[in-house]
Amino acid sequence: MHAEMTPKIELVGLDKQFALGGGETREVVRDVSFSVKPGEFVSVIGPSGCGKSTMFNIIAGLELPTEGEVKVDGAVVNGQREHFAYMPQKDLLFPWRTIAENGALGLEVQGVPKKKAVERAKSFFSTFGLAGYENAHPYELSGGMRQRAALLRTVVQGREILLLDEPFGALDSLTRIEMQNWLQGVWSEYSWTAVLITHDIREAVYLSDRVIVLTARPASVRLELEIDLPRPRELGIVTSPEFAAYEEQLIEVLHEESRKAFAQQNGAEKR
Amino acid sequence: MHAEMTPKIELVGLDKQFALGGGETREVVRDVSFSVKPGEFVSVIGPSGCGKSTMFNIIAGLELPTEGEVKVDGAVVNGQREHFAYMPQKDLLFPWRTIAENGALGLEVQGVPKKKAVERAKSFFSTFGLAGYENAHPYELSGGMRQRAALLRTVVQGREILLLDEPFGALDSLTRIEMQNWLQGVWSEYSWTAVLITHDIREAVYLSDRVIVLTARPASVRLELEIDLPRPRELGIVTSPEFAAYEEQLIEVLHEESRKAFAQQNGAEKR
Amino acid sequence: MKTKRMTRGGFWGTVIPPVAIVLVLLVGWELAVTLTGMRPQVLPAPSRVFVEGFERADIIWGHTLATLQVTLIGFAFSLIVAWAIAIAIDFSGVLRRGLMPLLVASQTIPIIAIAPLMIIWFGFGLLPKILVVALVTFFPIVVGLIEGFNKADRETSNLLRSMGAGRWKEFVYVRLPSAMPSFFTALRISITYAVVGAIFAEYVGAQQGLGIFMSTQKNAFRTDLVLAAVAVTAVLSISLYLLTFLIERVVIPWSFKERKARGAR
Amino acid sequence: MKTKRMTRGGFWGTVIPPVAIVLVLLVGWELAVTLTGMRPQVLPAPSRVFVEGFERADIIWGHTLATLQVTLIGFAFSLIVAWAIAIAIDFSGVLRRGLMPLLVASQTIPIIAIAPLMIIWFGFGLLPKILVVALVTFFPIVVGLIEGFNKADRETSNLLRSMGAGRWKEFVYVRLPSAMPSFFTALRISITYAVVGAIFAEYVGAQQGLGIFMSTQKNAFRTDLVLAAVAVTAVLSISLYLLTFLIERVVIPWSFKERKARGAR
Amino acid sequence: ACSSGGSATESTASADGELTHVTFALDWTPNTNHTGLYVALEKGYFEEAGLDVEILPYNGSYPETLIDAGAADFGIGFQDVTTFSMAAGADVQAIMAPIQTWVTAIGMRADDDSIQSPKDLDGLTYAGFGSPSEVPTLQAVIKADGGTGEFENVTLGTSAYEALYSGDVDFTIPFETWEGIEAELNGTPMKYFQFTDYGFPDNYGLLVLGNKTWMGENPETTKAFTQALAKGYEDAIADPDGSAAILMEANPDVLTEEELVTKSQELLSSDFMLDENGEFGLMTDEQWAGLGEFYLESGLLADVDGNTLTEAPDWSSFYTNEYLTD
Ligand SMILES: Nc1ncnc2c1ncn2[C@@H]1O[C@H](COP(=O)(O)OP(=O)(O)OP(=O)(O)O)[C@@H](O)[C@H]1O
Ligand SMILES: Nc1ncnc2c1ncn2[C@@H]1O[C@H](COP(=O)(O)OP(=O)(O)OP(=O)(O)O)[C@@H](O)[C@H]1O
Ligand SMILES: Cc1ncc(C[n+]2csc(CCO)c2C)c(N)n1
Ligand SMILES: [Mg+2]
Ligand SMILES: [Mg+2]
Repeated sequence: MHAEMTPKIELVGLDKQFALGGGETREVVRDVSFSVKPGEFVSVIGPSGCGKSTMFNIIAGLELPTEGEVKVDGAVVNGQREHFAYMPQKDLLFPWRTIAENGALGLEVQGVPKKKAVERAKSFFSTFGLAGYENAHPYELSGGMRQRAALLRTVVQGREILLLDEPFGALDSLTRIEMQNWLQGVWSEYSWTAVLITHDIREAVYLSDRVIVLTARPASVRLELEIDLPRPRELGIVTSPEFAAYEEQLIEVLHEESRKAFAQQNGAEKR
Repeated sequence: MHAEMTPKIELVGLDKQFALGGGETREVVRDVSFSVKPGEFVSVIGPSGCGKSTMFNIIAGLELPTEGEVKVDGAVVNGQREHFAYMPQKDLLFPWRTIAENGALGLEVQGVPKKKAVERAKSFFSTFGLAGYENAHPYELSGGMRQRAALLRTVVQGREILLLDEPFGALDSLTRIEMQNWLQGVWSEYSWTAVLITHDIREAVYLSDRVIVLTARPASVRLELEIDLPRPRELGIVTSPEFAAYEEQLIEVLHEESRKAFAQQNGAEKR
Repeated sequence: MKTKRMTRGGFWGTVIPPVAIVLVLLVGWELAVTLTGMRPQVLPAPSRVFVEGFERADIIWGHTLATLQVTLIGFAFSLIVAWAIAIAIDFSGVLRRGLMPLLVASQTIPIIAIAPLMIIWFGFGLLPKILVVALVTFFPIVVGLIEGFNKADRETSNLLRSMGAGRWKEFVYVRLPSAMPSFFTALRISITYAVVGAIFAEYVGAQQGLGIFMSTQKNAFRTDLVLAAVAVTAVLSISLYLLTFLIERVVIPWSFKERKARGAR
Repeated sequence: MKTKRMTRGGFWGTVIPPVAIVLVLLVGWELAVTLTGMRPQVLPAPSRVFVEGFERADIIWGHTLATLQVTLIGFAFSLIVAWAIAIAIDFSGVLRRGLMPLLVASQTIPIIAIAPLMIIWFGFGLLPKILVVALVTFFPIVVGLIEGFNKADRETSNLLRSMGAGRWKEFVYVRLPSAMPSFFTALRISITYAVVGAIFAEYVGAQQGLGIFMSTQKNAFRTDLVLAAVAVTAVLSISLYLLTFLIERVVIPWSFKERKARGAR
Repeated sequence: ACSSGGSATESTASADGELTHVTFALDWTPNTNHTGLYVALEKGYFEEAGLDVEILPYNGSYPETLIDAGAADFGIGFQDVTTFSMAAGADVQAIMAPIQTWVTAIGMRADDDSIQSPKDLDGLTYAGFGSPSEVPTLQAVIKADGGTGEFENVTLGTSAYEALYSGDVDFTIPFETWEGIEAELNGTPMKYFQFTDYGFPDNYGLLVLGNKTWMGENPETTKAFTQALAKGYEDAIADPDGSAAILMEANPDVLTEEELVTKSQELLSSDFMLDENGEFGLMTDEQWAGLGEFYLESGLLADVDGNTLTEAPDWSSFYTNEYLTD
């Protein structure tokens, strides 16, 4: 779908170790390298606690890698925060702000005057199915709407790349399916470059151009799987044999990793 | 699979209205009737907030219906609690008890001496994949293990029927799949009569002999779907066309109901 | 669904039980005093407390105003100190570890012994009284604020930082607003001590105020008027306590609405 | 992942900052006093407080024991009362709504005015002192317990009821144990007030105790000994405060372990 | 509300060798006003009289209040407060006046040159003790000197003297024989205006009080107590230095300045404790009435219900010499 060109993001040999005190360290990310093309939608999937969020923090410039480089358009951007818009798992909407004000948060922090920032945010409301909720407060929204508002807050910042850390992890399965559907709609409209962390295999296959499977901690790339399904994808596609084949392949790899993570976790907790 | 006989559970025209104060009432359950055969595994699925838990509370005797009857083996048991073992969505393991003591809770409450109750509970540990964790405390367990411990606590009571209220709702997708797999294993071993509430269509189809779809609030039965898939079911079955067909059918009905619930909820919150 | 336990609320459901209990206690007290013929210097009947207190309402009112002044100035000072300390601690881990034990220790100082010394050190003007009120009230506020600031968790901090916020912007945009509910909870606890603290400070030396009124009336063997002043103190404290709810609703309406919505669901 | 903010802990990291701050304050105080040549009646140098206090260590120790006795008996009584009230309130919504406002009001009573009356009512023995200590300390415990009982939510209650438990079994199996962590938090707050309360009670009338010692020394213009007794009070309070951590670890080891595990993750 | 176990029945003193327990409430930290009490205690006069005397330390409450409420059997009093309390029907009576005349005076720092006579006190600040008599008394003195009697009144209680020494206030009422000497020894000497120099009635500088009902029911015990206590005070008059030493020994943690105690006791013993007939402790109608009439006219006396008295009460009922003299 995309021609050969400089990748939008490129991770080169990322390593991350945390100091635990007492001279011990914990290796969380080990030699992770992959790249994302402009406009591509890549999902990252891996067992619980394997290091996905840590990897995201490094990409987003919130944490420095122990080793390795994060490149955007070919330039090293370790520790820089201006390239990525980041959406955490919890919606983290501020109860003291209206939805529009929440949406404007990123711009405000970046110095845009409040009024203008709110204007900007409001212009996205109908796309995000939130029209009429500009002056509502977060508690008035359902889970799915809150998640859309959080994504709106991410997108409004107008940054080149979206990093989505399990955006739908907290939703129930039904709402989740609706949201995936909706996301795939707006994505195809805006064609963002996006990296999505998820636990949900179906979500990964349904939304992505490519799925990257990480190993148990320390996270390293176990598998890269190109998802060659036509777009736009309809809900029905999940029951197609092609979809099922991708799913099966991922389930297999992941279960193996999950079992490893599980064993490791128990070991760690007995420690 | 089961011959025509007295149903294990029979719900007859259940109705539930809550008094809201100021003379208002909220109707949550409306004219729900269905039955469950001995040894049958039935899933109940419905939009968020439609009244599933309320229905369960009525079945479990925790709440009295405004109208209607709950029958076990043909006898009315409204308000009686001794027939059902109930497992809530959150694991609700008590941090001050070891896993074995948590497992023994139901028996202890019913008057079995603590030592004997703990013995009983311990005898289930290997079946539930918890061997070696008898004297661990809940915080030492992973999410999946905690959920298994909660189910163990439910099963130990030795009651005729299991009521499972979204037992895996709090788990991530991967762990969830493992747990479904495991549950279907132990269930086929013990052949409990079980009713499971879930939000997850795949879970419902994978585990059940029959799926009951509820409408948006007030909950009433929208659809009963016999799942005619061979047992034991393997993980691979989810990608089979039969499975897919059941899923599709349920998705369709549910999305319709979800949209209704959603509209209602927004209406309610604007109120 | 998340309400803890069904409570029959409503205005009357909330008002009647305490009023009933108070009435029963008062009647019992009145009867006990009249039946045993106790001397009013030892224990006056509530009716006497009320009548005599009412007769001197204007004098008591004057003293009440003085006490209120000390309370409010002292509490304002306490707020300033508490906010300054809490913010400093929020920004510096070393300060937190250095100051917290001292703040805890400051709460174990017997003010009754220090208050007279304060008069020696700072005279009998407003200053020592303000200091006493502050000493009694600042600690819960500091604790409440620190807890509140920390409500903003690591993930929120990451979100803000990803938007390009530094430590200060993070504080202003997140930590500060999310601390407001805890702040008000702490404020409520604190303000009930403020009036008592003021009276305390007056008791050891003042020209005006309920504290000095109580002390003089005690010296004039007017136990009834002492108790009348105690009642006024309680009313004053409770009024300030209730006032914080009002202020809270005005300052952080979102918190109130959110709580209500969550309760109602 | 859930740790709020990285803190450089460790034994030394926790001990050095407060000790350093205290030392700086003491040295500054010492210098200020010696440089200005202040009269020790007004403000004695810390060295003098220490030396003089040490010289009378045996006398102070005797008073400390008396105070400790009042503190412990009073606090024990306070615990009994607090548990009784909290359990009663937990079982009855009407009681809760009836009592809570009164309990709040009880905290607004200026003890300084009531304490002398208590002596008239109850004499010079232990009783009025126990009552004062209890009045000062019971409230946080009641609040902590009630909050703690309510940690057990509706769903837990449903679980227990589905197992056939009645209200009492629910209390014993769930509400009581889940209240223990809040209870200990409240205990900690409360016990720092206990010593101050005891000293307070002694101040208004006692034969023995740090309170009476301070009062006498104050009237004898021995500010240094007053401050020595203040220091002893602080040490006593802080010791009791730290003791609660030990007791907590013994009584509810699970809570400690769980917290630690969660912190470490 | 009665804590003193011995007050229940009159156990005829030392009949069965068991001591009668009585409690004694102090007005202040132990000082030379209390020497007789500690001498009697230490020399065993009370024991000889069959009494076990427990001293209740000062606690901010008037001994009058404690005695009236039955929380103490005996105690120290001052004529003003005792008068008010008895006018209000308190169950107290004076049984001895160890100090026969004013021993307090209006005091200010000797280096305060702005004050030359009482009228200079107008507009200055007085540090008081919360007794209702203070302001009218001071006003009477100031007015007698031609002033207006308008000054600031701050109730400081036990902190009054430090406030004066540090200059936070301008005048207060010290005991010349205690705070006066203390101030001199510590380098801030004071000067005084004497009340009687401005036409103010005389006053007993120190009283011993008892619970009237209790004393009526236990006359023998009361007598034994009064006379044992009087013996202690008489010893103090006879041997100031020796009794000062006893006082200090009995209160090691409070009384550490030997010079203060000795000087104070010498001054008290020589100038203040005997009446013009050389008798100890006796009181007269005239002196009670003299001060009482002033309070009555100033509207300071109120009955049990707080109504201002307009007619003089029976002053002779306020005291009795019978326990001392019988
Ligand atoms: N600052 C830190 N210091 C030490 N260990 C850390 C730190 N941050 C994360 N870790 C550890 O690194 C591991 C990976 O954490 P991370 O949050 O990246 O996992 P994850 O894959 O996002 O997990 P989840 O699926 O639960 O979101 C965990 O074991 C965590 O305890
Ligand atoms: N005691 C009650 N009083 C009033 N309304 C109640 C009460 N209990 C439940 N409800 C309402 O009944 C509705 C259904 O609640 P219920 O918990 O049964 O839904 P649910 O289907 O289990 O939802 P979920 O999928 O979120 O678990 C909700 O709107 C809830 O607010
Ligand atoms: C040693 C000694 N100093 C001060 C007082 C307090 N005091 C009681 S009466 C009075 C006169 C003014 O009312 C004063 C100053 C005391 N009792 N004993
Ligand atoms: Mg993560
Ligand atoms: Mg539910």
